Amino acid sequence: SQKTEGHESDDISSCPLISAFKTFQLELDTKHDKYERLVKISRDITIESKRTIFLLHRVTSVPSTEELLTESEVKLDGVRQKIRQVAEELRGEDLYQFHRAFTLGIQEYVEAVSFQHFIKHRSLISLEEVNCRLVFLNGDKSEEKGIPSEKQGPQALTFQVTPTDYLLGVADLTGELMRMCISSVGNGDIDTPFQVGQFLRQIHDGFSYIGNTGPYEVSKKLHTLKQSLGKVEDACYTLRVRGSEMPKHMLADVFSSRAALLDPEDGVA
Amino acid sequence: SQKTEGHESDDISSCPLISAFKTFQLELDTKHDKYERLVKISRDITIESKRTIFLLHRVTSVPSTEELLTESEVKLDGVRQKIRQVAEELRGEDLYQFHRAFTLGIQEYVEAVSFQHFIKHRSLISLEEVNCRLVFLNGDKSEEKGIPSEKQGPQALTFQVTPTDYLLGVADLTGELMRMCISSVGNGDIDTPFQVGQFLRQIHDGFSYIGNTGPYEVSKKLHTLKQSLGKVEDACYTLRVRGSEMPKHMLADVFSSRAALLDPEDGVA
Amino acid sequence: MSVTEMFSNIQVFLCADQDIREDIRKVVQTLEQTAREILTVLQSVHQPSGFKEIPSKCLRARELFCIIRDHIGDLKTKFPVEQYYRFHEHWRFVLQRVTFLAAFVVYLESESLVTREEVAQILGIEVDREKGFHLDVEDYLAGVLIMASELSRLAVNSVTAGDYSRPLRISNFINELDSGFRLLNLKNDPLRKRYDGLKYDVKKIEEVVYDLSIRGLTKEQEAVTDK
Amino acid sequence: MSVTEMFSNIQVFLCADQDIREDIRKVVQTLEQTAREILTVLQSVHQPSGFKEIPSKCLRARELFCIIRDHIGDLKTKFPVEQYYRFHEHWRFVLQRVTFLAAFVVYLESESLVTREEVAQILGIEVDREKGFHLDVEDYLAGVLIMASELSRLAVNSVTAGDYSRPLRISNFINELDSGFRLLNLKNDPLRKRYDGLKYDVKKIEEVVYDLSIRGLTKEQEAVTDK
Amino acid sequence: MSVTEMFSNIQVFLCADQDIREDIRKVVQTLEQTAREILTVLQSVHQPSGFKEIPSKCLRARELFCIIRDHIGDLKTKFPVEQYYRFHEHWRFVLQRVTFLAAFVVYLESESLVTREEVAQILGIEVDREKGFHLDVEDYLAGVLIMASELSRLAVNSVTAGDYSRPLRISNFINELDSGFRLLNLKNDPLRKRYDGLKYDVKKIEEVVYDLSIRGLTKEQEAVTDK
Amino acid sequence: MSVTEMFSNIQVFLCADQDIREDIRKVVQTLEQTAREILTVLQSVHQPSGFKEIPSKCLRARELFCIIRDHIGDLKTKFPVEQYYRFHEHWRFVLQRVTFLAAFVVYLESESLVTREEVAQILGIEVDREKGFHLDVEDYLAGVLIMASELSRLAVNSVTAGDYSRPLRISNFINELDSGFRLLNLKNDPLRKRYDGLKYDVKKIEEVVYDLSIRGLTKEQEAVTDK
Amino acid sequence: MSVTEMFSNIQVFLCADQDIREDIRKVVQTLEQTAREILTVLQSVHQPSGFKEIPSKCLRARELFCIIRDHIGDLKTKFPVEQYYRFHEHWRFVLQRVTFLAAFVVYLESESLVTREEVAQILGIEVDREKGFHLDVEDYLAGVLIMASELSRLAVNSVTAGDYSRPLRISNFINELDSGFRLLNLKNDPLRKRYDGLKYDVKKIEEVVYDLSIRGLTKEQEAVTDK
Amino acid sequence: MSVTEMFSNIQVFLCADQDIREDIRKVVQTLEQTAREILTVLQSVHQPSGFKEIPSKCLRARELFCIIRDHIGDLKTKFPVEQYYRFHEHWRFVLQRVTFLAAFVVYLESESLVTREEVAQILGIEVDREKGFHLDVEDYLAGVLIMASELSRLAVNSVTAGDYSRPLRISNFINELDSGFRLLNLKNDPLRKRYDGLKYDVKKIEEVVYDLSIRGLTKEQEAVTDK
Ligand SMILES: [Mn+2]
Ligand SMILES: [Mn+2]
Repeated sequence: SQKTEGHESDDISSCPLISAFKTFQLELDTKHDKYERLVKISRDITIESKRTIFLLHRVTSVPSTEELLTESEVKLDGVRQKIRQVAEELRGEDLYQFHRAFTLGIQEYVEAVSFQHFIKHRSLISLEEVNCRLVFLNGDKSEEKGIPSEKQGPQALTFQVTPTDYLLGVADLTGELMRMCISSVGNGDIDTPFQVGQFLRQIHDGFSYIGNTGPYEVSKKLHTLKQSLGKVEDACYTLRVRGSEMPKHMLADVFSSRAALLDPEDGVA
Repeated sequence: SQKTEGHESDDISSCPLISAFKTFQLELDTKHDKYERLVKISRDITIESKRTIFLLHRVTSVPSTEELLTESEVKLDGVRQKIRQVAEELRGEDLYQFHRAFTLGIQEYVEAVSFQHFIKHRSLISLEEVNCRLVFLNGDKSEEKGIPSEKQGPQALTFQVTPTDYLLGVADLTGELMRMCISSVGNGDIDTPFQVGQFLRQIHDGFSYIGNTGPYEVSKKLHTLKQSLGKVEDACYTLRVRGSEMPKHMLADVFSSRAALLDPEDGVA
Repeated sequence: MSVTEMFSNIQVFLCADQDIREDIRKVVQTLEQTAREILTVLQSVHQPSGFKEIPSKCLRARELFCIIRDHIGDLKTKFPVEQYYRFHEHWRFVLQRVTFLAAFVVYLESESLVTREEVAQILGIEVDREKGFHLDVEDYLAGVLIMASELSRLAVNSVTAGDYSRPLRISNFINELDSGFRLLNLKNDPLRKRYDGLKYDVKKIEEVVYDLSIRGLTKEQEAVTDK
Repeated sequence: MSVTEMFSNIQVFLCADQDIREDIRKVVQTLEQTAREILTVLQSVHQPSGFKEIPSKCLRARELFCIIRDHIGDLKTKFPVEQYYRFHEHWRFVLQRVTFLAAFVVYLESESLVTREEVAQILGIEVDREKGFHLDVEDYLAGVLIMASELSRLAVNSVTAGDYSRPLRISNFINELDSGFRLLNLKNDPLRKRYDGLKYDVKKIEEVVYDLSIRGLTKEQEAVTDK
Repeated sequence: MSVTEMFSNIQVFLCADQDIREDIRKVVQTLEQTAREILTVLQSVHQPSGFKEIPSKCLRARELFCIIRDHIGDLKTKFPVEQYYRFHEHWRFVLQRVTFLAAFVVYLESESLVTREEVAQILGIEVDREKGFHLDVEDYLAGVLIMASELSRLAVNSVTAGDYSRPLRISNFINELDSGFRLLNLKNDPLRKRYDGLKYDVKKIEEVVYDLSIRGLTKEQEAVTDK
Repeated sequence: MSVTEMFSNIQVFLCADQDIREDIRKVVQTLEQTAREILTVLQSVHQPSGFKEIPSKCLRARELFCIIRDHIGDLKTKFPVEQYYRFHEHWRFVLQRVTFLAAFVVYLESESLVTREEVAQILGIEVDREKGFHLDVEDYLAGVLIMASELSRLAVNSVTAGDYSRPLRISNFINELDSGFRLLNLKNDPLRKRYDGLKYDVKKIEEVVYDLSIRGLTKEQEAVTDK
Repeated sequence: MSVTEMFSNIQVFLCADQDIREDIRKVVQTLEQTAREILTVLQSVHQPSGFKEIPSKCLRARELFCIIRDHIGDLKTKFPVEQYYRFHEHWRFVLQRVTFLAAFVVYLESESLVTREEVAQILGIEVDREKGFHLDVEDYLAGVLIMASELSRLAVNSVTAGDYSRPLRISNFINELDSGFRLLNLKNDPLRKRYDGLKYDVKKIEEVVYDLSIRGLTKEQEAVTDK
Repeated sequence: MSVTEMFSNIQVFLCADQDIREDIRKVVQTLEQTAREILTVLQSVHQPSGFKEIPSKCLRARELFCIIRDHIGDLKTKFPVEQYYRFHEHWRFVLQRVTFLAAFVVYLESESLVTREEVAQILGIEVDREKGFHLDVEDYLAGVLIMASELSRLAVNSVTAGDYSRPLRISNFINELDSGFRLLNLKNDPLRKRYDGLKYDVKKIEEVVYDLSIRGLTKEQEAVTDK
């Protein structure tokens, strides 16, 4: 665009105002470019995290969860490599300056990693645990790129998820848990719904304890969270009420024959 | 759709509930059809009225208004024939039952007819004057269609514009007057803007006298009306301020030479 | 006539209009009050104990409809009869409510659908617009649809009260109603929206019947009835 | 006390509250009507012919303020004085309007800013909340800001009417007002929004003065005045 | 070409657009009417008596689809085919409805999922946009999801009608459908919302199967089938 | 008095007002914090394990209400008592919340409806406006309605926890509450909207009772109780 | 084809759509960048010094239009041509901007109204939709209206630059344009709103002409021209 | 760590965050107060009498900037310096305002554009983020744009005050500024929107210069200057 000045460029570019504005342009473009790069990485993080969640939902319909968990771990490792890129972009920067660019991606990652954690441990991953996985040793990367060891050393690159992003990710997790609970009922799993119910109540109580202390986005999620909890409680209720019609050992029996019915190729029952 | 019942139609149509619903269908369809017919006529009224307004706006750019007024009169006669159709549909009905179907058309007619009236007389047409033009002698129509004279007689078919529709039409008129005023200034007419200004102030005062006594739609227009008035007052102000720079007789002189400049083919000046 | 005079005249008209509306609003409030009382009477049929008292509750409701008739009589005096639709919105809602109540009473008494004529008679109004203050067909149908939703609740509560045959009868009734409504060519208006709600009532009742069927409780009942 | 009794008592209370609000609404309506009449009187000053009649228009407005005082007197009787803020929303709007009208009359008469005390006196109310039905400072300021916008219109129309000196006086007045408002620490409330509008009025009037200046019309006037 | 001529030409163009939309709207209305008739025919399968008549109902529906084809044929003539997306919103809703109806008929006939090709053929339209008026994949999927919800209702009513094997078959079918949808990476669009509803249909049907299982009614059926 | 002086005075006034509001906001924040703590205590009753601990949870909540009383006592000192309605909006929300909490505690303790007097006593405030900082009847009713919705959740969760008799008692209680509300003539205000939600709670609980009845689980319970 | 295969295919399709939109967005951004550069070139005509350099500025702009053509050429490859309206919103805004720039260049060069054909040629696109990526008539008109507003500014600045004849020519041109638009029966759409702005441009230019007339500056110019 | 503990920890963090924000808000309020005082001082330059007093007004403003520096010094102590952007929104608005004031003072003093370095120095802050509390380039530019709008007002008022050469100088200055901004690649952010407003300022000033040109008042001035 500098060329568009045509033959006046000499007069104009000599003008101090114009040269000042040229440095502004540089500064704005640098910032803008970094922002855009972060937005793109964040979008990738979102997509891959969503895919991981998607994958993890198959837990309700496959016989063994091991394979699924391994597969999800690989995917999440990929996501973490992306978050490493974010951390690199932010080296020496004020994290909050670009926060809006990557907040959605990070929330989605929290959602995915906490979903995986719940499936594995039936508990809530803590913010500290989330952040522990986001410590990147300088070694890994510089080796890859063959950067001289100058900057290598004990100090590692870290990314800190903000408490708010953590909360927002966990709030969205509850929606996924609700979906998983409904699917579980639909697939004859009678334990998961009650575990999800118990867990969701704890998170709900946690959020209602925080109330409107946090930022607006957090309190806004409370309503959706309540609805998810309601759906899960209804599902547990239905299971209990229907289960009441027969003794528990018979129930298990029913479900095993049921599974046989669904997978006739297993050929056992 | 009666046929879709298939072979059960015998059992079902004998059922009193179903036959009751068939009469409801008839009643609803009749009403609905009448409503739809009125909507269509109303849409035609709107379009033709808008075209008339459009035509009348040319008053600011043509030398003689006579021809324009005659042409607009022909168009409005056409609109009134449409309103006659509305009146015929409403014969024996409660006007308000179908009011929503034709209110927009009628408002637009009021707008057109009051615009024409202002151009002719520089005054506001009254509701009574509007309604006077909507008395249709039975004769006209039955002759055309050759209907036997049975229903002919002294009693005429009338259509009564409601005060609210009249008000809403007049409110919209103010927008057109504003446009005319701006165009007049743009075309070197120095009297019209002041007349429009004076007139618009009167209407504005009238509406602000009514305030929120009327329905919500009326008070809602007050804001737009105020804006139109502001634009017209600004135009008058500009004319006065610019006019202040030379004596009035010179001003007229300027504008006649200006006209000559615009129409060199007139060849006089 | 000056612009000022013209607007003064219109102002007079508008004030008169407002006064009429104010009067109507007051009568409508008393109507709503009485309608709420009738509702309270009829609500008790949802209680386990209420099932035996249906006839007496209906009688009580019938008495209260006299008051409704008086209020509507009062309402009629507030505006010129041929301008019904000018003020329709004011009483439309309550008229649909009392139609629902009338339809519910009639259903409880005879398990049949109240006709528009019957509602009109219960409310002391007309069916034909030409004859006076009347019941619009849309308002009649809206009232019927409110009742449908009340019946789906009744089906649920009958089971609680141990009456296993009523849900089946309600199911048949609602299905017939649904067929009737499907004959109608409804526009995208409030009635259409309300009718969309009927699907949920139908489904709910179907589920009740299903619950009874799978437990053989419908046959049990038939057996009882057969005896 | 049974639930039914409890709710019956509550109903009595709620009705009383609704009655008060209904009464207030009625008085407020008449207030609005009179306010609109005063507005009609004062608006005529924008007409080219109206400029000479300002004194007589002001007199007429003053007469109508007597009626305003009566209405407000009536309003005071409708509710216990210490519940002013419970019902404030009902009359807030109209009170700002009549404050504007009072401020406009006073400006037209004396080209000075009406004080809150003067407004209170014109309306027959108090300045201090403790003494009775009073004029909130926010409502007073809102009324003053409505007037500012009316004055920018007046500046434009005075030029049209050939009065070239009035805009200059209005300009001085509005600038003083603007300085006054700049002393206030307004929150993000409706008043703040209205005050933001004042900037446009200031600018508008400055442009009028500019138009006059560049054509030498301000000096011409001064010459006239000097004679 | 003078400016006037240019603008006259443009005016002709603008009017034409409005006329096209008006024409489309009219055809769409008749389409909706016929769609409603097909729905009425197919609704009867939910009745206990209806289960035996499924084949005849399907035949009747197939006949009515001829009329649908005619209407759509008519629709195609109303606008240039390459402007499909310019007017898409006008027929999107009804196209999803008739896709649902086609999918439902095919399911009732063969208990299989209709393909997009089959729907296109039933409606007399194309699958590929390039070949003419076509069925968008989103609209096809929306139609399929409406059917899923209808099938959950059918599962409930089959039990009432004493058919205990149908719910199992519906369950398998819906599970397969659900797996299919899981493959899709839906954005937060209307389709995603509709798909979320599918989970409830799956759950409802599973509950029916469960109810049958604990009562040994699935085995009974198998036994019957085995014979 | 110059314009500048006038506005300086006004500024003093506005600052005082803002200070009061700031003070109120702070106390309200601590009130909200304590209210949230009570909520956390009471919400644990929805856990399967929580049902046995209801008495101890109620005791704990009662203790926390002492802190609430202190905060409210503090709040009272922040503004002149007769200006309650001027600042009402600041604490309205939290007052409804703590009323809900008080009503919930009382229900859990005694399965009865808390009276306005009891709430006032628990919160250390008045019932009559004249006597001091009081509990508006609308705020009391809003609190009660929030509880109704919590009870419908409790009915569902009691079943999950294996307590089949509680839903029946809740159902009776809610029905009584519903009758009470039907006595009230609510306007189209927030309260009315909340009350409309009560219908859903009633229906929800009825469906729980239905589910228990059709499975004979209500009788089973009775049998247990009979022993 | 299994259900799984079907859905896999569908997934591929859905992703493709998102990719297309992403691609389009990118090209549109570069288009906007170049458009801004052309604007900077043309803006200089408003400077007193700029008036003499109009021809060279136009040449420079013409050069930059080559880049525009390239970008648009690129854009065309991003989506199937018959899906123009599916993605129209993405480039609508920038297309109106470059149409304005083309119209402005043409006006500066020849003081005539660019035709749609000429714009299409400058941008390397079509007029007829059937022939490929085209310029919608609404977008053409929008671009022309943006230019009208730029011309009213040019009229003002011509006077400052001492060119007294240009405003008269602009005035004639704009009047002709206005007459053209009057022939159109515009709906209440964005175009209508833009067209309403034209009246103000006409008015502004007329005021300039008026200012020149009363000072005899138009005649002076004529005299100069006559020589 | 239990879920409850985890949420308690977060709650502690959130409370601390709120406290910081509360502290910041308070300092920002005092900043706004002082900024308003400086504005009042500088506003007087728009008065005819004010033109002679520009130097003394600037001195007075410079004094008040000491207080601004103190407030900002106070602000810096309220939060960790490396978290500038976490709380940026709180002071962004006021920082743009004081930047505008600094730019305006500098313009009035020297008719040149204040540099970012100068603003930083006047406010006692940094230009580089790394060095401490700094002035963002966007905020600097926003402040400059606010000044541009103030200058268009000043151009108008200079004419009123009889100073015919200042508008020409302002026009040159603003044009240069406009060229500068056109170099920037602004996103669709608030700055872009503000920059769009610059067009109106440019246009307004062009019209003032036009008014002077057509009356030969620019030459007159030049003549005066030449002497
Ligand atoms: Mn999610
Ligand atoms: Mn119009």
